[in-house]
Amino acid sequence: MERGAIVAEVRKAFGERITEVDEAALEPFVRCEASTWPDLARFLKERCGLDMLVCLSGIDRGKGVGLEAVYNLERCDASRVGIAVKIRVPYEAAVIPSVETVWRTADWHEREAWDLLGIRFEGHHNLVRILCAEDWEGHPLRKDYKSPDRYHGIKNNVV
Amino acid sequence: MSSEATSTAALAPGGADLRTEEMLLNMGPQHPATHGVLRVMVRTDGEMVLDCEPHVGYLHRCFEKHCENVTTLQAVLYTDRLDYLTAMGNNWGFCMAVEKLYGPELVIPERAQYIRVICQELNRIASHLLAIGTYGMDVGAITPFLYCFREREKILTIFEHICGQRLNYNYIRPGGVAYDVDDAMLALIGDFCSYFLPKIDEYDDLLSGNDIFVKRTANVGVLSAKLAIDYGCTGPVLRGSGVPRDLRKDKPYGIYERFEFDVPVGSGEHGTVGDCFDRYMVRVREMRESTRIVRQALKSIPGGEIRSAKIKAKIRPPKGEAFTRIENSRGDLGFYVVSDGKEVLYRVKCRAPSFHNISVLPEISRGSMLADLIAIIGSLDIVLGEVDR
Amino acid sequence: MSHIHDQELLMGTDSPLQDNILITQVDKLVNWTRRSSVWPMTFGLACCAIEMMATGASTYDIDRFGSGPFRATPRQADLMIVAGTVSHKMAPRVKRLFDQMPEPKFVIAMGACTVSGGPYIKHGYHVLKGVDRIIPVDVYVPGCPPRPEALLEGLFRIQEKMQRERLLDRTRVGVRPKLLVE
Amino acid sequence: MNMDSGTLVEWVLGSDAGFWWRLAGVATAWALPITLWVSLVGLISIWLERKISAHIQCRLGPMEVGPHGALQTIADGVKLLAKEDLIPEGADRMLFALAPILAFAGTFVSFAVIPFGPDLIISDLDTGLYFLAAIGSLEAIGVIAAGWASNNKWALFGSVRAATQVVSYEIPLGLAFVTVAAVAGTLSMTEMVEQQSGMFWNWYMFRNPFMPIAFILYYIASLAECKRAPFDLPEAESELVSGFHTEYSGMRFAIFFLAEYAAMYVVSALAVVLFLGGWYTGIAPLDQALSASPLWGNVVGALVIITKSFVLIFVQMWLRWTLPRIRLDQMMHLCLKVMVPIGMFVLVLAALWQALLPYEGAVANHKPLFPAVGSIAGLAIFVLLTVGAWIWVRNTIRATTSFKSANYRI
Repeated sequence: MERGAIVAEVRKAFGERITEVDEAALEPFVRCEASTWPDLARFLKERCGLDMLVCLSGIDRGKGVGLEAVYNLERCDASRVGIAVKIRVPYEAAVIPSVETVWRTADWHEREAWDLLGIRFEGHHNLVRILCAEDWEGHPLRKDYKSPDRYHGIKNNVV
Repeated sequence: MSSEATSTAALAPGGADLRTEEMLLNMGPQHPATHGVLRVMVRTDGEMVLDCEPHVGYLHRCFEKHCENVTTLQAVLYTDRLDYLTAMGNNWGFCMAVEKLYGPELVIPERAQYIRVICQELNRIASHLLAIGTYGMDVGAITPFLYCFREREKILTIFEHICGQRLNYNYIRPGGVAYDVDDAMLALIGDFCSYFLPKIDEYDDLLSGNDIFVKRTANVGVLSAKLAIDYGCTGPVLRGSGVPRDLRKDKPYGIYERFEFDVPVGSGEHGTVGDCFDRYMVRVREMRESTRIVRQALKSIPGGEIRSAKIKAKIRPPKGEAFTRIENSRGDLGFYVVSDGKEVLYRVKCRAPSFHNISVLPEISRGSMLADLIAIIGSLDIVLGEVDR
Repeated sequence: MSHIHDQELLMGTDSPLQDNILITQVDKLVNWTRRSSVWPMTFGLACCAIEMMATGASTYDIDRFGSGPFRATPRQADLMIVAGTVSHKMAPRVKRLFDQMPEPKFVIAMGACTVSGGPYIKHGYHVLKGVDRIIPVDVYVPGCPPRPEALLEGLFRIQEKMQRERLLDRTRVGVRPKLLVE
Repeated sequence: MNMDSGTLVEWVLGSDAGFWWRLAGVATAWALPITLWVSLVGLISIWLERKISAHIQCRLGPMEVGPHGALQTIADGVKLLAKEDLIPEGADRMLFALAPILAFAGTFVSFAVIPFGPDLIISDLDTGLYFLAAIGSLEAIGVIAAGWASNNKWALFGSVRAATQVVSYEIPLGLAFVTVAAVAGTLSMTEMVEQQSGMFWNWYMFRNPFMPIAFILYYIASLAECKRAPFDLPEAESELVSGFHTEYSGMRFAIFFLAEYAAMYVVSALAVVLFLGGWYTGIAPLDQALSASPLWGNVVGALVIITKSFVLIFVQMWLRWTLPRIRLDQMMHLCLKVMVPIGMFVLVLAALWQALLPYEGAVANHKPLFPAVGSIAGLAIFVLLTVGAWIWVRNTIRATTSFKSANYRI
């Protein structure tokens, strides 16, 4: 199944729930609302055979746009056909349903996105910080993040 | 989890009469076998591992934050320190993402392409040498480690001549490579290939053919292909499970389609497909394949430019988003790059293969012994710089 | 701080017992043994750890100088080579390992990251800007990563420092480094 | 040197006056040479280990401390003595302090019954072998105590592994002892060596076709007893940090270290006495020429026994720096399910052989009767085993490396 066919299938099954499709971009993607995502994820894995979640990138798109999660999916065979799914959420309600039961690797990726960007993944069994220390404050990859002056009494910003 | 607990209880003679106590063992972040600063919380029943949970982040060096704050050219320096055993691959992966933003009109000069392949494959050998050496050490054989380092030093010397660094090269830059390689150096690389191939036999004698080593690794930490894909494992870990996925073959980047090489996969020679021995053996065989590629590249390397004229000293990648992956020595190394047309990239996300590979550890170590857990961690061959970024 | 200074005067080089011929000879012997057998701790954090391994491997062979036995446990180590970036998450562990080592103990800060934070000094929110903020460092070995020869040179500096130890000098004036306090 | 134990004991116990002084005097007189010798053996074998391991690994090893690093071990030892002595919080202080001494005592006392020459033996007990088997396990108790007292999980793992190892290897080790005793008909060390005089085919190793197997069993079990690779499970640096001595520092650790290397010497010297002809060179005319004067007999005898022991120690080191470590369950499997049945068979068959074809002690009875059948069969079996093992190892390696560069297309 080529990428075009996957997009067509997704369009047929989800119709209006897919808000945007760009096949001409450097990284072709489909966009959907957060509420559609669990259904779409299961559809992509089970019907389209995209069995590998290659990457989950959280992006802070800046004021007025919000946070974005980009899921790069791929079929793990010789064709290596894949597509990206983008989901945009506002800062004040940065919640995306978790897909750790669909692709198990999403577990750690979602923890990372929560840790660094503060996107909350609903339904995740253990959404705690993964890279930063447990008592770290703030989400470092947000554009408005200021690194702490002191951490546990140790001076941090020296330059 | 509960099923595992009952199975260990069943192993104990006397069954229910024998009361055993679970012990919570904190392995790492400083432990000789965790390959850096991995911390694994292990719940054990005697020597039996009931469950384990890897804790990462002890080497979180804020790579992605740096990429948002320094120029694109400077960011290459930080990619070195991700998977510091295969810095060439990291450079290339990042540069490929940046180059993709420029679109198809950006053509990388032929000579640079060949140099990239040679450096990447040599670096793959160096990385696998360390993986094999430390793996031997994990199961108790110290001497192979020293032998591997002996060969590794030769590769590092070559790199030092090429780019002045032994570990973090900062050599492959967007649009080409930093410096040219002279013919004497290419001849030296050819000599190294001839020197190196018989040395692999030595490792085979010491480890691959060693009965104790085989007994320690075969049937240990069996990772099924389905589980590996579910966890996003790539590289030797996935190939050890019998899945012949290699980006150099599937989606040839650079000029890999011009070379002839095989993709070694695990076949369960001594046990089950996807056990520690298979993962180890894939690495040993990949070293031969890499040598093969280097030799082919040395034969046909052309002269000419090493940098594309299209990329100026001040790199301003065009607006856009790109996601590229290369086959690094630990698996698919991907970079998701978002540029808003400025000198500093808007966002860089690194898809680190080790991050996926280590996350599968609890699944494949349940019910094994403590010594097996060490063997399993070693066979996954993680680099914490990449896991934690 | 002041009472330590007094103690330094009391026990320092001015003490008459220090120059006793017997004591100086014992000093010489003990310092020679310490210098000749500096056992480092197997303690790798990041990139520099690879160069530390290379220093122990065949080409550079740190064992020539008696520092071959890398001990995995801090209890048996004399020298802590902090090889690699120390993050804020790791810092308490590094300090704890240092505390677990028996006296006399020495620390080499290997690599730019442990010296000052290195390339991560400005934007590295999670990186400790120099390991001397948590443990006293005797010798700094710069480089990213330093070559094995540089680490060997660091070891020689430690050996020179050991030569200055005095048996009766509990405060180890002139040997014990200070913690960076801001 | 070889005092009659009986009269000595009588002398010590003789009268009430000065009993303790006499006891202390005798103990010192005996302990001093052993202490010196143990330290010397420790120094030499630790230095050897570092040099041999270095040369196996294409390195030089210690070079700067004394000529070729000869003073390295002295430097290490004095440094460890001068280190801070740490007892971790929460440790069982008394047991923690006692454990290294216990571990060392076992090895130390073993030296009392191991001969260095015809007369060079501290105490030629009638039950020498039995005494050794009993006292040799004391080291394991020290190790177990060390791990328990440390209040450290890694140390506890190490000590439990040590306990597991003891119950596994002691049985095949004991079976090997009993096999030798059955052939020798005595438990006295000197008597056993005397029986092995003459040419080398008189050694117990080649006495009958089953003795080479008994020797191999003994050697493997002795590797486990000294916790040497591939049986270094209680230490297992890559798994258990440092195993049972994780929390030990300074002098206490040095004692463990010394005990380990002394134990290596003990098991090797014992192998020499039990299987390899003790202080006899294995060439009868040479022995006769040397033993003309008792002094020379003792000096040369000591040299011979020490040389043979160090050859075996070298093999131990060679194995350590070549082989990976085996797993706990594999160790138990090997000891209990492979070595014990073989040991049983060897014991029964060797005893039967001895009963049916009794070996007339060529020297003891002054009958130059050469029991050719047994010795030829023993030698043949030994050669067969060696060659078989060689071929088996080569084949295993070749079979698994069918992809060697010879048959690989590059």
